[in-house]
Amino acid sequence: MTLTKDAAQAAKVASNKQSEFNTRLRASFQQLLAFASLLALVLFFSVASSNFYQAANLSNILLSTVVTGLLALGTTFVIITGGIDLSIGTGMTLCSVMTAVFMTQLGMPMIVGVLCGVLFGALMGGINGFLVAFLKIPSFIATLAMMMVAAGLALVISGTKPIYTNEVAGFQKIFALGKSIPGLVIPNAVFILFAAAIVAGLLLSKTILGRYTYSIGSNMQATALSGVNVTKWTVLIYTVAGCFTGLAGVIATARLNSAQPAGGAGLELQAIAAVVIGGTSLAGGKGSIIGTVIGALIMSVLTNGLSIMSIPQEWQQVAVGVVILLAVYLDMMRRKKATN
Amino acid sequence: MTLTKDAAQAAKVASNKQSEFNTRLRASFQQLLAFASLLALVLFFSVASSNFYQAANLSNILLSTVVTGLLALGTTFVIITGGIDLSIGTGMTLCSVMTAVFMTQLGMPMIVGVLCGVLFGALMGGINGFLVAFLKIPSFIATLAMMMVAAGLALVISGTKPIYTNEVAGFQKIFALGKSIPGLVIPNAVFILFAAAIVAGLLLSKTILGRYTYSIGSNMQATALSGVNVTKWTVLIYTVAGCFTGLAGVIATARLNSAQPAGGAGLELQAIAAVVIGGTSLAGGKGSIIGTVIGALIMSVLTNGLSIMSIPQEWQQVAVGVVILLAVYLDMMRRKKATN
Amino acid sequence: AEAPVANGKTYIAIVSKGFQHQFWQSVKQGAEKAAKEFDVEISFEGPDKETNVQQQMDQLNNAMAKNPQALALAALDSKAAEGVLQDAKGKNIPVIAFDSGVDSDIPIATASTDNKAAAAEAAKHMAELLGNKGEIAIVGHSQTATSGTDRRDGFVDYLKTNAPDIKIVDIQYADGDQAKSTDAAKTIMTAYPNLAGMYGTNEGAAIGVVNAVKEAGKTGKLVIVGFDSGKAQMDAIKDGLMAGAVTQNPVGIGYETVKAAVAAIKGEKVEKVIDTGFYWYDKTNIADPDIAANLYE
Amino acid sequence: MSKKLLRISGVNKSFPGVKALSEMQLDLNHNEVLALVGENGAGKSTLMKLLSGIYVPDSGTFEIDGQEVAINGTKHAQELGISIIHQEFNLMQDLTVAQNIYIGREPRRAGLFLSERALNRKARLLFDQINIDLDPKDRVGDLTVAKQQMVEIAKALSYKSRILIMDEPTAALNDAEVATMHDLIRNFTNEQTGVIYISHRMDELKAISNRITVIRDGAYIDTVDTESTTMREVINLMVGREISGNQRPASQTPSDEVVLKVSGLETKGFLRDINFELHRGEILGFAGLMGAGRTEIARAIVGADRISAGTIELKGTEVSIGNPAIAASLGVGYLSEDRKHLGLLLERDVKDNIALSSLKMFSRMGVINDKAMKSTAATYIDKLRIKTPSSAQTAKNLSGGNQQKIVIAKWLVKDCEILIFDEPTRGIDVGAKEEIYTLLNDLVAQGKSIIMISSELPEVLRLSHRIAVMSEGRLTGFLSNAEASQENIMELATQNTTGAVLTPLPASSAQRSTS
Ligand SMILES: Nc1ncnc2c1ncn2[C@@H]1O[C@H](COP(=O)(O)OP(=O)(O)OP(=O)(O)O)[C@@H](O)[C@H]1O
Ligand SMILES: Nc1ncnc2c1ncn2[C@@H]1O[C@H](COP(=O)(O)OP(=O)(O)OP(=O)(O)O)[C@@H](O)[C@H]1O
Ligand SMILES: [Mg+2]
Ligand SMILES: [Mg+2]
Repeated sequence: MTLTKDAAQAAKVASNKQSEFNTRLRASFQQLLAFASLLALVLFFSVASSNFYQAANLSNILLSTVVTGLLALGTTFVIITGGIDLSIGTGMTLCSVMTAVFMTQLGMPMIVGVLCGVLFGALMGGINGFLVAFLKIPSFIATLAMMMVAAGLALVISGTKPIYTNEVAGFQKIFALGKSIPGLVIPNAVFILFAAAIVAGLLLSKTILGRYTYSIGSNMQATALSGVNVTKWTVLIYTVAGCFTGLAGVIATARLNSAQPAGGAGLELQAIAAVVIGGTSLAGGKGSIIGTVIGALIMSVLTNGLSIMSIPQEWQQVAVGVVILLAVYLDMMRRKKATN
Repeated sequence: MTLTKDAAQAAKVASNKQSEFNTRLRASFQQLLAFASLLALVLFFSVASSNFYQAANLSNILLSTVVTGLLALGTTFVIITGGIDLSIGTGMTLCSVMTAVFMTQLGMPMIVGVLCGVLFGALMGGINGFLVAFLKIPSFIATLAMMMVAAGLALVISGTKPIYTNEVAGFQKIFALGKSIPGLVIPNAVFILFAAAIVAGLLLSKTILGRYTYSIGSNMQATALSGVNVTKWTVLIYTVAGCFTGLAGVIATARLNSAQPAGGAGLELQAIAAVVIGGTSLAGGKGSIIGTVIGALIMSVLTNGLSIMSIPQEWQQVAVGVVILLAVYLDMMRRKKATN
Repeated sequence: AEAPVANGKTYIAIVSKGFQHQFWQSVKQGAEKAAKEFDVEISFEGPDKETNVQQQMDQLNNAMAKNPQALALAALDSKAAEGVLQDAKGKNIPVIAFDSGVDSDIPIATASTDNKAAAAEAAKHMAELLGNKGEIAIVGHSQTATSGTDRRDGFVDYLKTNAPDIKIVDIQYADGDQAKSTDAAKTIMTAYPNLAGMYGTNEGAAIGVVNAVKEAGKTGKLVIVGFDSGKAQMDAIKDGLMAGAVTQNPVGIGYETVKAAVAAIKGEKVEKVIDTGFYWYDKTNIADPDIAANLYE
Repeated sequence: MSKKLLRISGVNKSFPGVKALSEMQLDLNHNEVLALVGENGAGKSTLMKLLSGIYVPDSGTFEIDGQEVAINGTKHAQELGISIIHQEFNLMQDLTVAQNIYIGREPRRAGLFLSERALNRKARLLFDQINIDLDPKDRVGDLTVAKQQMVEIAKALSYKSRILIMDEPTAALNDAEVATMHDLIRNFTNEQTGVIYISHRMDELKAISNRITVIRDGAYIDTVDTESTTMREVINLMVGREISGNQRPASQTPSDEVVLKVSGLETKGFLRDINFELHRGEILGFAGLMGAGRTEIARAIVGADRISAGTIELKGTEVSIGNPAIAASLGVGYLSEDRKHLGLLLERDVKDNIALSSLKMFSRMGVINDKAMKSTAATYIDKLRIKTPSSAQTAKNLSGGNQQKIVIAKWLVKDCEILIFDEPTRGIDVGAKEEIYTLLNDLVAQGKSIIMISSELPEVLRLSHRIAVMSEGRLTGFLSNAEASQENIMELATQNTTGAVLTPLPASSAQRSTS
């Protein structure tokens, strides 16, 4: 060795610093580029139709993102653990029914009703978590079963009739239009979505819960052998995910002024698509909230834009499929470039 | 070492033989028990309703298994490779439309039309395989996109109207009631399902394609490193899976005497549920055709039985969910016992 | 609920096109009312979605397995149901069609409304309110189900022949889901800022249109006509958000269906066509007893 | 033959942020076993992956028998007669042994149909030939790490290859098995063939290799003749500094306090009547042939496997440990022998892996203090000489030995009273081993207690105060450090044994035979 040990050490520290900086730079570059597909879509539609890039329409897009977006936030957690949640669609419907029941039939004040609606989502999530973690039922099956159970219960509890919430004071405001940013009329629901996204992002990146979410998804057995109570944490993670489903149910109720007992099925696939388009891996261990938000926005920009262009609906479906493929493919290419 | 090599060898051979025998015994015991959930269900419904265990109703059950069963057969391959196929539901619809188009608008003779219908399914499967293996798009997303594309194309091609096939000579016979076993009126479609199951079973257990299906699902990288052309084989496996989707489309057309352009969405979840109830692991590498057939039967016995019992439909959904959970849970317990 | 034979009650199997939505629930209600009145047992089932033709076939088969004395059916596709109809005929089980006609001579009676005529009625009012001119759009509930296509076509055809200056600029389908319909309607309004009117082809679609107009802050600027009833739609009409809507008589359909089935079982003569009618209702007549009887909350 | 069997020169390979190889060179003669040594992260595996067509070099030439070749893809490498046993397993867990070995080359009928019988026969023939004891029909996922290693070896030997690359094939093997595997290698090498052999076990280099090539930090250092070089010189070349070592532990006597007492422990179908005590400040070594049940004892104690009988006492109080989380909360940590499947979060970064067991330590009210995590990670990266560009590097991008260091660091961070280390130095280079030994001795000096399972007898002998020897699920004896020797350990380890996994070849074949 020509270098003394100390000098070598110093050089190593320096080069560590350098490469760490590079890693960071690359990461933020990636983050920046993640918007690429979204921006490309927005640009395309803006050129294709003059009605697209209008304050009112942008607000439409945001609004139509709220419910799927919230569902996608919750399911991001589940997917990062390596699981999947098919119950969020009809589960949201059940939460919506329960929220309405709490506020009308049980006469709870608005705030309490909203809280209970969210908690009911947490309960459903907890049950999913219990099935997955304690009974070791594969999450696909556990949540598929819950999907059916929730759909049935929503009909049973509501008596297959919508439950109207007109009388609940202030409830509609949750969804209503806000005037916070002049020019752009952004409904409160959109703020709720972004607030929820920030909470989800912090949970995932800054807390133990988030760290375990990634660890379990990356290697459950190794996490368990490292002394982490994987069972307990899995239930907790699913419970947290359930809160978002509950919130989505509450917001859907506020928007429609009623709980609609049927439907919701199919939303889960949209939400999962948003998550995966956002770069979260279904194999678990990888993913981010910002990605999910972008994914959800891509989905709704796409639906809105094609519809604005008055493309026949059957072709719209084809186009959405193709664009999803392209978006994911380009995103993968980009990632590959960024890591090479 | 105290023993001579020969003696040790002999002892080992003997103990190997013994343990091999035990393994076999256990395996067949397991196979036998796999029917347990199914038999329990049949028994329960037979007691619960006198209309259940009737030749005509049993034939109903078999009949309602045909389409989901065929879809489940195909998707078993995909799931064993560690993938998933969400496109089978609407893909089947598109195959159905194409079959009708081939036979009516293009005037192909029945046999040719049927063949082309199946081949069209293979083509769709091949495209899925291409997306997954060549472009490395996660199968969940690739097939989700294909699900949308197929749904759209089915509407476009059919002009959103059913295409009737009454005029196609002999076509209805494919599905029609057969009289092969006196007393039990078994429709031809059921024989087709069982024949397809046998073919699928042989493909999976006796051919190279089957071996690579398991191998890719077990460890794709290792398989590739061993010099297997994983890309090529993945495309092939998806293509084979597509054939079953095509066949399901043909049979659905024959049953309804028409190609229905909308719908099919949702069938994929039923088919996947059948596969998983049958013990195939969504993680890949493990699974069997016999399991899938049993899983599909469990699903249709359940739906039929609850309906025969005239249980209100909203409760039926709840019950199906709960029974799926129970079936999978008991199956897992059984397996655990059998391997301990 | 089982054992229709055991307790000797007459059993009628009803297979509808759906069960989750209000319309079908009202049909069921009417059927149950008649069942009580005539002291018969009924079962009521329908597929999850109006596109699930196979599921309806399975339900029909299941219904036949229960050995009903009569079968009532709202076929998603009558040709697809041909086999079951033949089966029923072979077993001498009378078949009553409801909601939409069955394209076959096996059903001895059909209790339905003419969706096309009803839609034309909605179109007529729309044309009047708009003074026979302007751009309008439709939010449909199904691109393929007959109820969806008839309600679209009846509306479109009427305007084509009677109000050619009204231009239908866009038709979007949203599965009768309120939230989806809202999003679709809003997008249409954005794409066509001069839109003068909108038509929703069922309860979900109509409420979606109302929501969209509210959310877009265009209350009062568009003429909205709808279909079916339901509390939200009725409120919208009372509040003047919506010009009016056409309602069929789902409760009546259910009731007449069971009544006809009972008659057929007894061997009495049944009317071949039972028209349960449709009504235009708006702010002015919504409280009339005749109309109110055909509305459901 | 004058031309070299294999010649590599001027090879460069970079990964993002890492220059793994620079101007690397190497040559391999016919009928030669060339050992390739270097510290963890020196670039050995990378070079071999270039040779076997997994990576593409940035630049450089490869010549086989004087012929320049461009290796494109694993299949091409196989066709060129290069086969490799990777450091990490590449097995299909759900397939059988025979299916794994002949994947892609299975006997077929009519091009499409498999003949399972022919396949198993072929595998059995291979096993007889190379004298490995494996059942072709066993599912690979059910085998122990050691047996899986044998499958890898059998698979590599089943190719008619000329250049056999073995990347730490003996890391999971016991001394007895190592010796027999050397016979396999000697049987393999002849005038047509050659072997590149990577190992961190210095003692075996002398036994098996003809020449030794040393690399350091991605660069070629030197090649020496094994005969004429001492291991000390090789080590100095490798690490570029003096290594002390090879004494038995300083007479730091453990206290009399019993911290762990296992009595009558049994598991369903395997472990029988296990009784032992662990004292405060003691390193209790566990020796035994592979499959003896050492790992099973460890797993049973921490609750990873269910116990069917017996009790566990910690400091005199009986405890019931249902899962490893409970064990950890009681101060018992377990480091698994299988780092890839049971130890690492491959997709996560170095600091996440190091902090995994002690996240609570790095957080307040559930919120993580990333800075604290990073500085702790940095401490251990330094202490264990983990070669990584930063603590934010993804674990899967580290070399095998450095990954192992991360799993060790994970348990060093967590303050456990009792640590159970299962093959802790698997794949770790000589230099780093010394540092780890020092750390272990420090730990017991602080009053911690360690159970150390290792297949390397010298390591067990060197570190343990007492040695427990196992055979076939039973404890066959305890030896104090003073009385223990390789010989008496082996004697206890083979008690009632019907045969090791690798049956030693008859003495005659151990001589170099030209076949
Ligand atoms: N895919 C990769 N991406 C980034 N860096 C890598 C990658 N593979 C290897 N490296 C780096 O290249 C260097 C050489 O690694 P390599 O695996 O060849 O070491 P090794 O000599 O085999 O070490 P060991 O004895 O620990 O197995 C290491 O610093 C490692 O971190
Ligand atoms: N997953 C498993 N399935 C079936 N048998 C197993 C499994 N794991 C271990 N065994 C069996 O348990 C016995 C003990 O294995 P264990 O791993 O405890 O041995 P060990 O002494 O640690 O040896 P080594 O780790 O060196 O192989 C072996 O006979 C092995 O065949
Ligand atoms: Mg290495
Ligand atoms: Mg072990």
